[in-house]
Amino acid sequence: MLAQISLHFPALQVVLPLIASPICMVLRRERAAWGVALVVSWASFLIAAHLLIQVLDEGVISYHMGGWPPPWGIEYRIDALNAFVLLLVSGIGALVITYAHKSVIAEISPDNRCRFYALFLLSLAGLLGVTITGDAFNVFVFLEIASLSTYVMVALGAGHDKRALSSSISYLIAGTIGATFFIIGVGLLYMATGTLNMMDLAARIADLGDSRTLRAAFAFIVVGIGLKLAIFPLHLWLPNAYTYAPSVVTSFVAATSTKVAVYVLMRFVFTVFGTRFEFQGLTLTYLFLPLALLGMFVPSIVAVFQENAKRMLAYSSIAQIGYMLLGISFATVAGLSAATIHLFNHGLMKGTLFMVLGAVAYRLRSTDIASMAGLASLMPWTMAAFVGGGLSLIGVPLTVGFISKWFLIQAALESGQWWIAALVVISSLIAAVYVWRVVEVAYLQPAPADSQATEAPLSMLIPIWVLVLANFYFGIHASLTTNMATRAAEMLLGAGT
Amino acid sequence: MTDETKQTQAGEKATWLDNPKHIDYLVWALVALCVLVAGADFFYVKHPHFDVEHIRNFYGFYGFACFVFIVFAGKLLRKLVMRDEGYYDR
Amino acid sequence: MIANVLPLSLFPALILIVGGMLIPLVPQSFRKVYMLALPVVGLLHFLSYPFGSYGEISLFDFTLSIMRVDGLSRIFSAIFFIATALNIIYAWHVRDTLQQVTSVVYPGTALGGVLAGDLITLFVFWELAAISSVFLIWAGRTERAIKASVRYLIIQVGSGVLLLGGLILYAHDTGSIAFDLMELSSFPVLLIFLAFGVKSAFPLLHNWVQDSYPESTVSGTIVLSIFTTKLAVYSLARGFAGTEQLIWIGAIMTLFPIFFAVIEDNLRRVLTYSINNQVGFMVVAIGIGTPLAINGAAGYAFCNIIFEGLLFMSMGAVLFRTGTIQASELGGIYKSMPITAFFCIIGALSIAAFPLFAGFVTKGLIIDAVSGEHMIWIWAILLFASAGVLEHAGIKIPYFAFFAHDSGKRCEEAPPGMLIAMGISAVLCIGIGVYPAPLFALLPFPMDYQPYTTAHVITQLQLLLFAILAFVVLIRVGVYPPEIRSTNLDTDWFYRKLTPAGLSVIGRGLNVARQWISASSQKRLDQFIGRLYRLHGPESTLARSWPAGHMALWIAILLGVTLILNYF
Amino acid sequence: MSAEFVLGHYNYWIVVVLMMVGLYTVMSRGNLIKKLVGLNIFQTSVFLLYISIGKVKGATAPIEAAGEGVLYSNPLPHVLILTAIVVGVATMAVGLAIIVRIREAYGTIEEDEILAIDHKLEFGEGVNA
Repeated sequence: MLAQISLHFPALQVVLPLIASPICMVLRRERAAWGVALVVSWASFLIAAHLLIQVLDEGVISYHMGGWPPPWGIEYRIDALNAFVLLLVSGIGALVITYAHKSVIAEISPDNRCRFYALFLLSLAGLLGVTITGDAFNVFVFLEIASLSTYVMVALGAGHDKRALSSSISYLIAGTIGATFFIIGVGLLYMATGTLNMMDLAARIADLGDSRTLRAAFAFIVVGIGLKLAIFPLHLWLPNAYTYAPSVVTSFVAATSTKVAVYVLMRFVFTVFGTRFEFQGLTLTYLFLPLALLGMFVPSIVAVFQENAKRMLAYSSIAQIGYMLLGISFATVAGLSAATIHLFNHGLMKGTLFMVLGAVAYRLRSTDIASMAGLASLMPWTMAAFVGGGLSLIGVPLTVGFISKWFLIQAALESGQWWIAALVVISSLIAAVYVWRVVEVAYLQPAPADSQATEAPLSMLIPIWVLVLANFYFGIHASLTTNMATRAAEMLLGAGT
Repeated sequence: MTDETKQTQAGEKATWLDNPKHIDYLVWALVALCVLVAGADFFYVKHPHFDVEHIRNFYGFYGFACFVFIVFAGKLLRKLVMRDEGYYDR
Repeated sequence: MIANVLPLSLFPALILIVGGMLIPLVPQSFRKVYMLALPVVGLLHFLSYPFGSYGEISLFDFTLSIMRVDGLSRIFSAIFFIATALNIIYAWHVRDTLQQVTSVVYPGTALGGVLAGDLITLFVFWELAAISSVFLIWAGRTERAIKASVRYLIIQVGSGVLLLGGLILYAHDTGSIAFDLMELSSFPVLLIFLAFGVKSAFPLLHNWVQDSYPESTVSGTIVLSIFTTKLAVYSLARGFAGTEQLIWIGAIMTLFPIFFAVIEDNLRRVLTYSINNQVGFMVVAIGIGTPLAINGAAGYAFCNIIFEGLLFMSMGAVLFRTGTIQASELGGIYKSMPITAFFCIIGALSIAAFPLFAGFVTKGLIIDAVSGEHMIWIWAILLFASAGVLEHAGIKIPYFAFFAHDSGKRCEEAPPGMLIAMGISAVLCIGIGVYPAPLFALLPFPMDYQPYTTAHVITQLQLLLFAILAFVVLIRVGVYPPEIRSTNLDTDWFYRKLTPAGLSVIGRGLNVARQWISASSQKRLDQFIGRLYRLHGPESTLARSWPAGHMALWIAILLGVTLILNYF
Repeated sequence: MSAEFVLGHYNYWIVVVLMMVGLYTVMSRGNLIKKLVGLNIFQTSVFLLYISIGKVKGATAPIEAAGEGVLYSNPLPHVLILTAIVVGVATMAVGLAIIVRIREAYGTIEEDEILAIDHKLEFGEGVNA
């Protein structure tokens, strides 16, 4: 029986949260909705873990939706890369939803709470769908499912601050343009090849002569996805959306959605177009690399001057995207491993940090840095978690951040660009500056005498600390992630040679 | 800590060192020791690495000169780098 | 392999680090015993390891070796354990958990660095030592201390960044992360060398010592004075033995602090200058790099930790009882604290290298190594520096604190914990001075060295006694500079005065630039685009409705760029 | 570029024009409803693109009964675009719903006014016009 079900795990991975979402909507009691979301999220996580193990043992899993074989039917294709991303997304999802209950009560108005859980599951289903599917058009559909639910989740922050609404509409407009660009690109690909299955696309593109349609398709897809993952000048939607969304939403979205977009970018640039390196090479070197470098510095410096810790971390996220893009732009095994590792690791650290800010907001009703004075004495565990996540963000040894930086620097050196390696080190020092700002306020300034803040509730602390420990665990046992990432990178580049 | 500092010198016994004459004894003892070790140079065979070591009581003269130099150099340095105590706090 | 990993759980440095972290869980009444047990157990456990490499783990493509036991790492580790134990005894009266934890964890991290068999492990402990030691300065809990700790942290972490940069480039160039002898001829190795240089306080890179150490607590300063610079000395001995540049660097290191120490009023700061000077002797020896010289460096480091520590302890006791450590406010304390004064004099005699004291038997090794190489200038400088050591550490410290003119301050004798720790140190000073054989057996290289020859004893006595004579003469004539409370400028001026001034200029500049960009340029740009669009559409408001519009514009621009890149 | 080429690709020209009109509206209009309409036009242009690539000249609907040798249009793009239309409608619905809430919260749907209010909330002062 179980064996029978496990055959359909790839479908269940997406379908389970998708079906559970309307159930949450129908339920009128928010505790029940939370319970459903909790069970489904953890089930998704277990399925993702199972799939990952299966991929490691048996190689690529190809699941045919409705029994139709590819390239006619929709294929769910799980290999080392997306199994890894699935695990990250569902893992963060499960932890965030465990943490969510108290935070939702504090930040979302009562009649919206059940809807929030429904939207959360919808968004989870969308992100998992984008990751798991092997069909280019399917990517678009799931991307929009995830995005639409995220727009609404951001808007739910309006109960606390009405600016969530204007952020949400900006995000919606930008996201829709990005998705439309993407679908134009997919349409052009279809025109040129007559197929939508990614593996089939890759094979046909290899046989195809040089064509402007192909080149245009590439440009549209890259730029469209670039907007979703907030590549430096396309990031304008991100800071406001992250700042004004409810803390739970920010924690989840920051740790997963841009990561999934990075995955899609890698998938298209290397798997689908991997055979035609002549034209991605130029884009990687002359577009991605400069944008990555700008992205590593400009948003980091902006982050230093932010007054709101959430917004500060939002800008930091844009900078971290720069690191991933940098890894991608090398187009080497080392570079792609670095990008993949950082994709995973950044999910861990930003998840931690935003969840900490959620706990701070839960007690203080504010995430202004100034309001966090002396918080370390009032909320020692919470702030210690912030320090843990912060160390990881800076890239201190024994944390995952160090592993990411190490691989990125190695990749830069391998491509003979030691000055990029130097820039990576320098930009992590900027991270030290903005993390230090919070630490300084929380640890060295006295708490206001009338402060009522107490330690965050256990239901928040435990998921936070699970993530903090994960930051250290994967920083010490780096081989777990690095082996996966190297395998994924070899797989991505292997398709192209 | 400072409240344990008692300013009751009147009642306490003068120590041996409080007598300036005793200090003089010490100084003369030092001079005597110096003469002794300088003189010792005449009574053993040296295996010097450097030529200057052949000078009788070279180490003694060198030590004396160095010390004087350090102190005078220090006084000079003080003119250059001394600022009042709260310099950095301003 | 497995067998090598298993004892890792009880890896000696971890006993201190993990054991130290657990201190808060131990009740105060039982805590002192527990703390003291850590270095004792650690040392015994450490000594049970035969020479070799342990705890090999593979990270990426490299094999790390967490622990390497050989002659050089053994002597440094042994003294680190001893010093930790002495500091715990000294701080018997302290009930501050922060200090208790860091005074065990920080030595543990430095020990980890000494035992590191590869550069990555070294780097990890290098940074951990930097971070854990900051808490000791913080423990001073004054605003000055906090500010100093930030400056200290920046420099220490900076040293770590240099090391990291160097090691990454080095690993990339050579494919090796071995922490062994390196050739100072390539850029990566230069970076590593500089990292060691910052931590061992090379001239011009030295001032963080004076800036930060005296701001810590009574016992914290002693802990600090020992480990960081000695870890750096060990690293230099390991990686750069025989590097000729070190000879001159070391020689200068022995020289310049002397002059600053003469005029410094804060006696603990005088001792920090003395650290620079003492490390200079070791650096010279490392630069020479012969087995005799390396023995000298290691042996001198061993003894220096004891007698420099003893001096710091006695000054700490004075500060603890009188509340001040300014020479100008002290004097005559021997009446109140005779035992402390006695121990201090033993420390002073040791650091000045009087025969029968620890300094004599080990400094002799270094001086002999130098004269063995016939380097007359270096030899002259080291003799000069020896006179300098006598001046500031041998005479100034005990004289101005305990004798000189009577300040009228009266206080209690130091608490028993302090006295015991100082007593053990004093016994060690004399013990090693009288019977150096066990120490010599511990040195990294076998050697045949006789410290007590007639020439050694006589020449050393000549040097020291005549220098003291000079002191007496100068005091009697009244030329000796009086003690004045002051701030003496040193290289820290550059970052404490110049940099903040520069930063505030830059900051102001940035602010102006930001305003210019946000106000004028943004406006100009907006005006430009606005004008453009006013030509096109009625009442077009692109300039102001930028959030969504901007994004659309950017995406169009990027699409254009991508298309152009791909089409041509 | 011959006239035949230009005329022969008239469907693409329509797509391009619609796309530009849509994007330009999103950029230039401050009214959020107008922005959304622009977005919708932009999306519609893509629908047209898909539909027109599935069309084969002289072909009929792909119904099996038509028999052998008959030219079929490609049904797949049409099917795809149905999905895309649904996504577009959903986007519109969400966008309009948010705009309704914005009207309630801000009292305006002009983006520049909303920005001014946001700016005031952030910095406690008016926008420097």
